[in-house]
Amino acid sequence: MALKISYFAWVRERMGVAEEAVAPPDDVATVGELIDWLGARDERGALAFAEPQRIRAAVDGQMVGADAPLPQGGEVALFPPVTGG
Amino acid sequence: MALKISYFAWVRERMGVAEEAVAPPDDVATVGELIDWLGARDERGALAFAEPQRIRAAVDGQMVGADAPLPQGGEVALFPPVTGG
Amino acid sequence: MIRVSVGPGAIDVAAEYAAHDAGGHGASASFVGRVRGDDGLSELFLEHHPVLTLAGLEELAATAAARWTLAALTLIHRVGGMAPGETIVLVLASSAHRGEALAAVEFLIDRLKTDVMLWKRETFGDGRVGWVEQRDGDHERAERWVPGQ
Amino acid sequence: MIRVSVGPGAIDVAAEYAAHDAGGHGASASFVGRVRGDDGLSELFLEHHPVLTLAGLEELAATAAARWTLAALTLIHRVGGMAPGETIVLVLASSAHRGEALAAVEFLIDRLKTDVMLWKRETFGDGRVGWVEQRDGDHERAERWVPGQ
Repeated sequence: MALKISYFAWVRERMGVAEEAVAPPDDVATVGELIDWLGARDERGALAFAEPQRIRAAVDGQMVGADAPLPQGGEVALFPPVTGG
Repeated sequence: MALKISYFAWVRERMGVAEEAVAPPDDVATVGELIDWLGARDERGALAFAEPQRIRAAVDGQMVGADAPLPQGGEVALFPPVTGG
Repeated sequence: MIRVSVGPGAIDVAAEYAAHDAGGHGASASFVGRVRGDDGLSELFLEHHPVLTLAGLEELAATAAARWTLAALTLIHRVGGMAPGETIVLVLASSAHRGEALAAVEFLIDRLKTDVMLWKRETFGDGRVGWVEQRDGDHERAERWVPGQ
Repeated sequence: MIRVSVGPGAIDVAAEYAAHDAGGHGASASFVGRVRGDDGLSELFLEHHPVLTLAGLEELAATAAARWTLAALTLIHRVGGMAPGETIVLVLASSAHRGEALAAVEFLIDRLKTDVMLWKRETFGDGRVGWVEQRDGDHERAERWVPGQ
């Protein structure tokens, strides 16, 4: 599956990039599974996703939960809880 | 007794002047008595002071009641209740 | 800094705001009141007492400054004749914290509406002129209508 | 008129106020929030999501406009790097009646402080840099301190 992922705040800093294109294996079907896969993929992922319960997600501009399906060819945003204005 | 009186709002309009110097007789000793004397003095006074209980007063820049003594050579301001900002 | 002013000149909201902005305070809250053209009103005239009106405004400002922690407070009331849309009053409070600034502004505008030493005369397009009566609750009633002058 | 904006440009409070002033509405209430230089803070960086942050602000503005009778509402949030004293946020509401304008401003600034989709990073004069953690009540805590970059 081809996806574009964008990262924000300290997730972005730890991942070292603001966005990237990824192609996770077919058994990665939900947002939660994507986060787990990124956390296991490399060192920066392990740092950014060490506490998956602290990560929030949006798919194509809508906030979603961990069990949301990944969008075919769409965009996933991953970020920490917001800290207000 | 020599006094300077200033009038405000509709009291001023009915009196036809913003201020005047007056010399009431010696038995006019309080603000309330001054108001009564002005109300009896002429037609414009009768119009302005027809309802003395609606008149407020300040002596030398301080709000006072009807029984306040008149200030020798001082200033008395007479006006309706304020209507706020 | 406490600045209190009453006079016939137009209120320059931008200049007053710029003075607070220069302070860099964490929060500024403000209120601007303008003449409303309700019922065909063509002019609002505010009469004031040269000593008592300013003293009353200064006392209100001092009360707010004692009650809330304010870095700067500006209270300006215009008097004289004004057309609909013109600014009558500006309240501007700055503080390190938003709650203090907002509460001070709300307190001041509420007290200004009832306590300040001013008399209002309304002139309407059809020639009616009248002095506004003292408020009964939140309701203004015109005292009586006299011919225009 | 509802105007909502989010971006890195400096907020021109005077220009926004002038737009409301031109409307001649009876009352305008406003709130300006600025960066506080507490504890030697040298920069506040606000990160936003290009879609979600604006959508969240627009939803807040629509909620306020539905709840209070407003003639005009302006909500501007700055993002990116800011120095102490610079304006982060402007809320400006106009209405025929002061109560509506004041209540809308208070509602909006309270909700902005918690709900809006922004992440804050603080940099201090001594080189510490940290992302602010989600608020616990009204208390902000820095998540953790990492070396400056």
